[in-house]
This record gives sequence, C-alpha cells and structure tokens, in this order.
Amino acid sequence: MMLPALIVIPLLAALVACLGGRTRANWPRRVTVGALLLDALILAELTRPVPAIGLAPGWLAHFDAPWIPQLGISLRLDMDGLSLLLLWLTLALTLASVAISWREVTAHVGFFHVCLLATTAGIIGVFLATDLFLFFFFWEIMLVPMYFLVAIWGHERRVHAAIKFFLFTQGSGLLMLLAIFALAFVHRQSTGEFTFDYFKLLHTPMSSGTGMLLMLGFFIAFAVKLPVVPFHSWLPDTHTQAPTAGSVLLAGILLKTGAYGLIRFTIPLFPDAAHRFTPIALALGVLGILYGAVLAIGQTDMKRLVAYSSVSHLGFVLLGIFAWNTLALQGAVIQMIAHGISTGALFILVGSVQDRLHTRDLRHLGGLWHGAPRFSAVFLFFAIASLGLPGLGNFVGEFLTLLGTWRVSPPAAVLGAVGLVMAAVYALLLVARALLGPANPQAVMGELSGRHRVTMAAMIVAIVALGVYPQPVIDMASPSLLHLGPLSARAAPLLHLASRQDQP
Amino acid sequence: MGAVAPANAILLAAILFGLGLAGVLIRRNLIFMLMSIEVMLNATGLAFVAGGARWGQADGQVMFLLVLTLAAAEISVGLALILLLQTRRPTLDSDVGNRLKG
Amino acid sequence: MNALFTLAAIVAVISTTMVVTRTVAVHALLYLVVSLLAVATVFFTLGAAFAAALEVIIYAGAIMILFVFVVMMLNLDRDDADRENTWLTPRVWAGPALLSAVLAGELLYAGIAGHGTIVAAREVGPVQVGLALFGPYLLAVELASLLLLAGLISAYHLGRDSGRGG
Amino acid sequence: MQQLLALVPALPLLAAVLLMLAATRIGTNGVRILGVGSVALSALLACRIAVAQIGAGWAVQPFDVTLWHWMRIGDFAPDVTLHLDGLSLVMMLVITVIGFLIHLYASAYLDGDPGYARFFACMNLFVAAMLTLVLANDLLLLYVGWEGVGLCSYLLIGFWYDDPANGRAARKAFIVTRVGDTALISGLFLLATSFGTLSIPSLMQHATTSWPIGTAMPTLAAFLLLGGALGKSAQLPLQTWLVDAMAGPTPVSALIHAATMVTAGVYLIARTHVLFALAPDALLVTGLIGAATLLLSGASALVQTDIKRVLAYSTISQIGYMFLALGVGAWDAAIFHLVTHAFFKALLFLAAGAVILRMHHEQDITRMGGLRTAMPGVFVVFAIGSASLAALPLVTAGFYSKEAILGGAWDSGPSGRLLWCAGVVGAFLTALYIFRLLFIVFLGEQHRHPHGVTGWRIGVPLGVLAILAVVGGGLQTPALLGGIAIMPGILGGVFGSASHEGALALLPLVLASLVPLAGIALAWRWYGGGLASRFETQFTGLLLRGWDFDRAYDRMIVQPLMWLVRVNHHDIVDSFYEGLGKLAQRTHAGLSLSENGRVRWYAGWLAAGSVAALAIAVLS
Repeated sequence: MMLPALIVIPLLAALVACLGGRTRANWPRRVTVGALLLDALILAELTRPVPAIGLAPGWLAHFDAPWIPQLGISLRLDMDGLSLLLLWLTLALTLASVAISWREVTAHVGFFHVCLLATTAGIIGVFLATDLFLFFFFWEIMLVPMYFLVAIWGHERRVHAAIKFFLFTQGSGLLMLLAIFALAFVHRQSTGEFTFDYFKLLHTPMSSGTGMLLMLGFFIAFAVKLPVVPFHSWLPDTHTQAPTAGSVLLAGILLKTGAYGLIRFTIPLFPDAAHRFTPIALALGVLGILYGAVLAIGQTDMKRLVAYSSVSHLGFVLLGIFAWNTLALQGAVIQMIAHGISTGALFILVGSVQDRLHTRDLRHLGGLWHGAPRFSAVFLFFAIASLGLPGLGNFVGEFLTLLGTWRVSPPAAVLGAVGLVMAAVYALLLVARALLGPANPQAVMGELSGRHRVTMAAMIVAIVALGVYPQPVIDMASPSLLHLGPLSARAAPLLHLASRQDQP
Repeated sequence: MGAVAPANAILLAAILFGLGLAGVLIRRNLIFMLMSIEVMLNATGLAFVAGGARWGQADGQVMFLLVLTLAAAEISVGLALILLLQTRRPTLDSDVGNRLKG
Repeated sequence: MNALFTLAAIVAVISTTMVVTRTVAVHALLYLVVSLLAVATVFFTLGAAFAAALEVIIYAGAIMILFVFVVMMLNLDRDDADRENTWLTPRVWAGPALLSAVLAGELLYAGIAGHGTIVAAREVGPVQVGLALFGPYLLAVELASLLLLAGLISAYHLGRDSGRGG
Repeated sequence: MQQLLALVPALPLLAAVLLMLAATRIGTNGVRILGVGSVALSALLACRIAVAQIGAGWAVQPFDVTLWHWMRIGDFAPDVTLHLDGLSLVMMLVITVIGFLIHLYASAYLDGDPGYARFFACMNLFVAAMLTLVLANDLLLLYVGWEGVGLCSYLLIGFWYDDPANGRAARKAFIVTRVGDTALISGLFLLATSFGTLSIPSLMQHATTSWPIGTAMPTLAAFLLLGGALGKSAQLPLQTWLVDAMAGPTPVSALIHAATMVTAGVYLIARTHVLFALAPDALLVTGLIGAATLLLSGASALVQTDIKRVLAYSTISQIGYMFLALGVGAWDAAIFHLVTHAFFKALLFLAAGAVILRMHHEQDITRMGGLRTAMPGVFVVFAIGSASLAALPLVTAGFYSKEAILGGAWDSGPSGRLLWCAGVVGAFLTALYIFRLLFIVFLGEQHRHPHGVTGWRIGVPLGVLAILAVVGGGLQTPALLGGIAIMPGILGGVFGSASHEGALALLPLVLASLVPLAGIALAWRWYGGGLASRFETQFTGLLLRGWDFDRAYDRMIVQPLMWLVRVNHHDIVDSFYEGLGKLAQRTHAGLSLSENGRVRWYAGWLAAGSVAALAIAVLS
C-alpha cells in the first residue's frame, strides 16, 4: 500500500493547498513541504537492504489492483533500486524547488504549489508504474501542471515556450501510445491475452520490422524528453522561460523520465530492435554532446546556456544506455543524478540572479564576484561540477559512461571526451562573463538568503559525496541494471565483433 | 397546340439561375443582392415545376410551393434586417459589414 | 403554346438581366416583377396553372410589395444610384459574371445532354396539387407554416427595433 | 607512520576548505597561519615519512595506504589508494617543501590583497591536488589530482579577476591543458578496457606480460598518455598556455613552474615508464618533442622583455630537457632535473617577484637596470639561480642534473646523440638568455629606484632556495666527481638500478660543461653593459610571439569554432521546428484571408465550388 500512498499524498496535499491557499500565503508552502516530507518518510521505510518477501530479486516493493480488467489494465506499481534512486532525487529537488520559490513566487501561490505537487505526483507515478497504460497515464499527467508552471509563472515568452513544450512532449507521447497499443495487440496475437502488464509484455515475440517500429515509437517519446538532438529544441525555450522551480524540476527530474523510460521500457521490451539501433543511438548521443556544447558556447542568455549544457550532458546518458554494458549503464545512472543536482543548482543560482537583477543576459552582467563572493563561489563550484571535474559526481558519471562506451566504440568515447573540452569552454565562459571582470554598477547583488544557502549546501554535499563515494548509488542501481545483464550478454558476441573492428 | 417540352423550361431555369448568381456576386447593395436571390429561388422553383410537368406529377408544384414559402420567410427577415442595418449604419454596402471576419 | 413559351422565356431573360444591372432600385424592382410574370407565363405553358397563379399572387404580388415598401422606407436617391454606378465597373463584374456564365453553361450542358427523348409537358391541375399537399406532404406543409411563423416573428422583432431607431 | 601519509594531502585540503568557509571570521593572521601552517605541517610530515622509509643505500620502502573503495562495478574497482615509493616520495618532498617556501613568500607578497583568504585557499588546494596526483596508486585518482591541478591553476591565474585579460589567460590554461587531458582520459579508457583495472602497478605488470614491445596497443596507450603529459607540462604543441599564465601573481607562477602542475607530465611518464618502455616509437617522439621544445622556447626566451615571460619560456625549455631525458629512457635523470629545476626555478621566480614588488609591479626589463646596488641580496640569489639554471660547472645543482640528462642521451644510440646535440645547443641558449636577463636587470644604469625593503618572509625562502640551488647537485654526481648516488638510490626501487655514471665519457662531459660558459661569455659581451638590444633580427617578432603558435591555433581552431558558434547561435534544428510553426501560422493567415466576412466572396466561393462539383459530375 505504500507505493500508491507515495502518489496519493502529493495529490491530496495539492487539494488541501488549493483549498486553504486563499487566505494565508504560507499555507500552501507548508502543506507542500509536509507532504514531501511524508513521502520521504515512506520512501525511507522502503529504502531497506532486505527486499520484501515474495518479490522477484531486485524488486523492492509491489502494488497491484484491478482498474479496467476487461482490457487487461491494472493499477500496477513496482519499485526497484533505479526507481528508488530517482524517487529520492525527485523528492529532494521538489523540496529544493519549494524552498527557493518561497520568496520568488508571490502570485497565485496556492495554484503554484498545486501544479508543483501534481507534477511531482505524475513523476512519481512514472517512476513506479509497471502497467504500460498506467505509465502512459502518468506520463501525460505530469505534462499538464508543468505546462501551467511555465505558462503562468514564466518569463517574457512563456506562452510560446509552454506551448512548444506541450506540443513536443504531447506529440511524442502519442507516438508512444500508439506503440503501446500496438505492442498489446501484438502480444494478444501471439498469446491470446490482451494485457498492458509490463512483465507479461516482456519477451513478446514479434517480427524484427514490427519490433523496430514499436521500439522507435518508444524511443522517440523518450528521446524528446531526454532530450536527444534533433528533438531537443523545446528544452532551451522551456528552460529559459520557466520559473526557477520549473527549470529545476524540468532539468532535474523531467528529463530523467526519458532516460528512465529508455532503461526500463525501450531496451527490455525490444532488446533486439534496440540492439540493431545501437550505432544510430551512439551517433545521436555523440551528436547531442557536441551539438549541445557548441550551442551552449554561443549563448548570451544564462538560462539558455545552462539548458544547452543539459542537452550536452544528457548525450552522455544516451551513450551510456546504448553501450550495452554495466559500466556505462551505471555511469548513465550516476550522470542522471549528478546532472539533476548540478544543473538544478545552476538553475537556482541563475534564477536568483534573474530575480534580483532582472536580467539573465550575460552581456549586461559581470563582476558579480565583487558584491557576492559567496554566491559566486557556489556558482563557480557548480559550473565546475558541470564541466566534469574529477572528484565531483558528474565526473564519475561521465567517466564510467565513456569507459563503457569505449568498449563498444572508441571513436564515440573519444568524441564524447572532446565534448568535455567544450564543456570546459562554456562553463568557464559562463563564469567569466557572469562573475569575473571589473565591478559592474548595474550588476550588484547581495548574498544568498538563508533558504538558498541551506539548499545549496545540501546540493554541494550531495555532489561531492557522489563524486568521492558513489558506491551506495551503484549498489542500489545495480540489480535493476542487471536485468539488462542477459541482454548485454546476448548482445556481447555481436558487439565484440564490432569493437574488434573498431579498435586499432 | 404543341406541348411545351419541360426540358426547355429547365434550360430557362439554368439561365435565370446563372443571372441571379451573377447579380449576387456583382452587386454590393444588399437590396440588389436580395433581389438576385429572389431570381435564383424563382429559377429553382421553375426547375421543380418543369420536372413535375415532365412526369405529370404534383410533387413539382408542391416543391415550388415550399420554395415560395421559403422565399417569403427569407425575404421578410432579410428586409427587416436591411431596415435595421440602414438605421444603424448609413450604408447598404455588403462589403462594409464584414465584422464576422475571422 | 410553344411560341408563347419562347416569348415568355425571352422576356424573362431580358428582364432578369435588367434586374441585375439597374442602378435605381425601383427600376430593378419593376423589372423583377416583369420577370416573375414572365416565369408565371412559362408555368402556365407548362400546364402548371396553380403554380402560375401562386407566382403572380404571392411573388409578384405580396413579396414585391414588401420590396417596394422597404425601398421607399430606405429613401434611396440620386446619390445611391450614382454610387451603384461606381460599384459596377467591369473590373468588378467581369469575374463573377464569368463564373456565373460558366455555371449556367454547365447547367445548360447538363440539361441538354442529360435526357434522350423529348417528352411533352403534362398538365397538373390544382386538384392534384391540393391532394398531394394535404396527403403525403402534410408534414412539409405544417413545417412551412412554422417557417412562415418564425419569419413573421423575427421580422416583427427586427422591425420593432429598427422602428425605435436602434 | 604509514597511515599518516593520507594527512599529507589531507592537511592542505582541509585548510583550503576551512579557508573557503571561514575566510571572513579568522582575519588575516588566521588566514596566514592556516594557509602557510597547513603546508608547513604537511612538509614536516613528508620529511618524517621520508626519514622513516629511507633505509640503507637510500632505498625506499614502498607501501600503500587504501583509504576507501571508490567504486565497485563488476571487475572495475578503482580504490582511493595512496602509494609511496621513491618517485612519489621525491615528488612529495619537492611539492611540500618548495610549496611551503612559496606559501611563506606569498604570505608577504600578497599582503593587503582583498582576496588574501581566497588566494591561500586556492594555493592549498593546489598543493593538495598535486599531492593527490603524485601519491595516487590508481590512474583514476591520479586523474583527479591532474584535473584538480588544472582547476587550481585556473583559479590562481585568474586570481585578479578584475582584468578580463587575466580571466582569458586562466581559461586558456584550463582549456589547452584539457585538450591534453582528453588524450589522457582516452588512454585511461584504453588501459581500463584492456586490463580491467587502472591501478598503476597492476597495469604495468599486465602490460609487460601481455603486450610485446613495439606493438600497436602499448604504442597507442603511450601516445595517449603522452598527449596528456604534453598538455600539462606545456610542451609542443600545447605549450601556449604557460606563457600567458604569467597573468597570475608571481608566487602562483613559482608554484606552477617549480613545484606543481608543469612537472605533472614528467611525473606521469616516469610513473608509467614501463608502458613507455614498451613503446619505443612513443619514447622517440617524447625525446624529439622535448628537444624541439627546448630549442624553440629557449630561442623565444632570448628576446622577451617581460621578466616573467623570460622565466616562463625558460620553464618550457627546461621541461623540454626532462622530456628529452624521458625520451632516452634516463628516467632518474629526468626526475633529478625536475628536482633541481624546482629549486632554481622557484628561486628565480621568487627573486623576480621580489624585484617586481619593489619596482611597483613593473615587469618590463627595459625599464629596470642597475638594481645590483639597491637590492644586493636579491641580486646574489638571482645570480645563484641563474647560474644553476645555466648549469655553471661544478658549483651548481643544475650542472649535475643537466649532465645526467646529457650523459643519458649520449649513451642511448644514434638518436640519442642527435638529442645530445640539441641538449648542448639548448644549454648554450639557456646560459645566454638567463644571463642576458641578469645583466639587463641588475647591471648597467639604474633607471628607477626600487622602494621599500625585502622582508624576512620573502628573504628566508630566497635564502633557503639559493642554498638548495647550489647543494642540490649533491644528490647525484657523476662518477668522475665523487659518484654520490642519493637520487639513484631513492629512485632505484622504481626505475631499477640505472648505471649511467660508469659509462659516461669524459669528452662530452667536458664539452657540455664548457658550453654554458660560452653562453655566459657571449651574454656578457652583448649585455654586460646593461640594456642593449643586440639580438635584433627579423625573427625577433616571431620569437617574441613564441613562434606564432597562438596565431596559428587561433586561425585553425578557435576562429572556426567561434564561426560555427556564431552561425549556429540560434540552433538550426530549432529553426526547423520554428519553421513548422511559422508554416502553420502562414497557412492560418492565408486561410483567414479567405474568411474576410464579405458575403459576396462567400457566395463566389460557393459558386466556384458548385462549378467544380458540377464540372466533375457533368464532364466525367
């Protein structure tokens, strides 16, 4: 019963926040924090070393209830280590979003927190659902409140951005819906049972052409979310226009649902098709890394720059997922978490610049260090984390990913490493243009407020911990990734051949 | 006395219809447009009557009667509208009344 | 009979052309009455005496009277006629006229090519029409009466507004 | 005692963190004590460990300290393990001791700077990162230190952030070295994929057992590691960042050039010398690059007018010596030269800093001159440093280390003889440019009067370093001159017992010792009277700009990239999607034109539609 509670609590809290938010501005905030903490408590209870009895190895919790039995649709939720990690990330970043919006959001406070909680609930659902229909349901649920977050509390071109976001994700989601239905029908043709149950749909026999088409349906949906070049173009606009909390949620968690989907659904459901797709996926990953970096170098809008850097970083995740070995997959998972923290933090910092100086334009900024050395030091820290300095979380992710990728395709790994050089260029340019230089009378900002400071400190600790001792994360994720073990073993002979040819 | 071929009446109807349509399209004054519509309706009625005459059935004239009713109703509302428009706006130019523009 | 038909048809076409091209509303209206009377004659030659009578009474009589009233109430004068002239340049009417001509041509073509043998018209008397009206078409008649009622009410409503001057 | 090894890098790291967090609360004195004290403690600890580990015949007892398991993914299990052997011991001592002297000096040099605490935080972090680099048992941990060093150099070069030029220099340093790092990390991928581990000892063992000499794999791996080393050690073709790095405060330059950072590349190759020994091609290239760098930057140093730029080119040139030594397999000579270079280069930089400080931050040597009388102490130590750099025979440390390198080159076959020639020419250039600098700055007419006096916190490090620059040669002397073998003893455990000294022929030794004298003599002839621009040819501009590498890179790499960035500023892919949107809008606009509210048009369209429909019905 704990799994549905994780989803229901934020929704109930949203209701409460909405009802009581008219009169007292702090009421929705407190309710939101309370609900998130309650969720965290439940999650802490679920984070135990011994899995519950009666579950398949690797799975930590399970819930099942009929929904539309005639169509084989049920309310099925399952949690494994990967979901658990991402749920922790979700709760932490949502909490951070609430904390940093405490002062920044003053309009429609109640509805803001309703949207925040509803998005969170949708995301939690996405990470837990193991019925494909239910998964799609949550997948769509998280979009709508996110749309409102951008469209109501965003910046100058918020409506344009929100619509773009919605169209991209909705359009790709429909592709996935088609693929889900097609998969269910294919499954019925071969077994006679009409079901959306993830575990039953695994190992559905199908022709290679069908498999490729369905795989692409899923892949594109997740690729848009991840985002993979050339489906990335909603992201810079949306990130730039979203309010700080929205950017944090988007960058920190929403993008991860794409990666999660690839790991959880695309590859296990269509291993052969996905495997045949590997060269293209690797190329897309590398393209994303380099293209995102090139674009990030050229930006003068801080938020846009960070957004393009996300495109670059998530290219590593795609590489890791399609490298077909545990190292790279672990790297991808760590990169997901580290990126969530570091980019989330950068968005928070940029957001506070925007909030105080009312500009994100690097051409008007500079010399912030003079007025706000602590703020600048923190900014510098996360910029450096983002360029992948060893000892911090992002490096572990990138290193493992590229190491795993090297086994499949050394050129892809080398090009990915070139992306690291470009990451240095854009991160340092960001630092130089925003923080360094002579004192700028138009850009004097005070230090961070108390809530910001605590949030930042927690994020710094998290990213350092991830960098120097990632083992807990690795241990937690490894059973989920071992699910893919047999696949990579199956893939191994082929890949071995490929890598033989590739290696000099 | 040679009987008239209804086919010829149909041809006449076609010509009258065309003329009426030309009137609707060419004229900008609402009064003239209404008149042209009358011509078109009349042409339609003629076609019905000719058809009825061809088969010796009453249905053609029944239809004409209905068309007539329609024309009467339409014209009464249309003229009332014209009067209303005239008092609101001192022109009967149909091109000016394009508030419904999308 | 054929000669009468031909004559009536020619009158109808000419007067209708005049309706479309006149600049003074009353002139056009008179031509329209002529056209309607010509069509009534055509009805007669087709053996539809009842329709011919209705055409004269209701169309040429009642409806045209409505028009006359309205045109009088509109106070159209010389200026309006001049304006009509300025609106009737070849540039304006060439296109629509061509379009209408094409449509009429198509209809004519369909009318000529459509049938094989030419059959004479057969007379249909008022009795037949009356039986049909209150037999199989009873519902249609009732609907038509409702339509007229609706027209009456709306015309009254609109006219009342216009009477107050909007 | 062995467990305390972790404290050596941990102390500066801890101090750096404390300085960052509590800078405002502890005051200048607190910062000074914390910043300098941590490195001092670290140095003491390093000495204590050295004493404990060095046994008979100067042999070092190697040991490992595993702090924690970094990660375990299947077979891939890098640990955070510190490894102490002769090589890392020498490096650790150099870093901590020289580092401490530089810190002490900096505490005076930076007095009154608003970023005092930030400066010491970065300096301490720098030392900590470098210590991590040299003590790492695992290439991955080494990479942590490697990049950490790069980061600190970035922070320190751009320390005076008010001037955007400093920021540019700092960025350049970081990015250029990162280009090399890409090669290094690719090498790491290659090694880890081949052997499933990155632990250096087991890597070396695997490599010797499974890779035959001269085959593709070890060569490729060695070249990739070499790429990383070239970047960090500012060798051709990645040397351009180091000269610009002079934008940082002088103690930073001293730290980068003497104790940390640029020596990292030399250390890396020495550390993985087993792998390089398997790849003769890579070794040859290493030597050639070293020789080329040595000559090219030595020539550039001849014409520079900025005191720090002369020294910067000199560093590049001297690191070239070390690469040359590595290229001929004279590992211990390279490390020996690294040590003596650390002594005299730190001395030169700090002395130059003292001059700069007292000349109101004036760095142009054409505006100096005749400082001998005003600053006799600094003159003496500068002269000692210059002599040591120029390898004045018998009395300086530089002489012995340079002889070790040239001797090693002489002994290693025909290609070695070629490199030997380059080394001798380089020695001549070295003597010429450094004494040119000395004569111009300290002799001749006095243009400006220096102000103030040189305090003890500046004087003591200079004195200590001057002594070291003289007696440092006593660590290893040729057989002809006593055959002291402290360095070979310490390093023997790592490199095996090298025995160059017995084979060293007298002729090259004498020849090589006379060359610096010739250089000094020429410098005296040209510049003995003080400022005189004798060495002016049409090449001067080219030399001044460091052979135009910067311009070439700008044309070939930076500008194309920036062009791409500019062209693609608005994301071509996005313009496709925006184009779709525009198309929809246009279509909408077009269609709404038809919706114009004019009833005649509607009727017209209706008629047109009827015409079309009828045409289909009738004509078909």
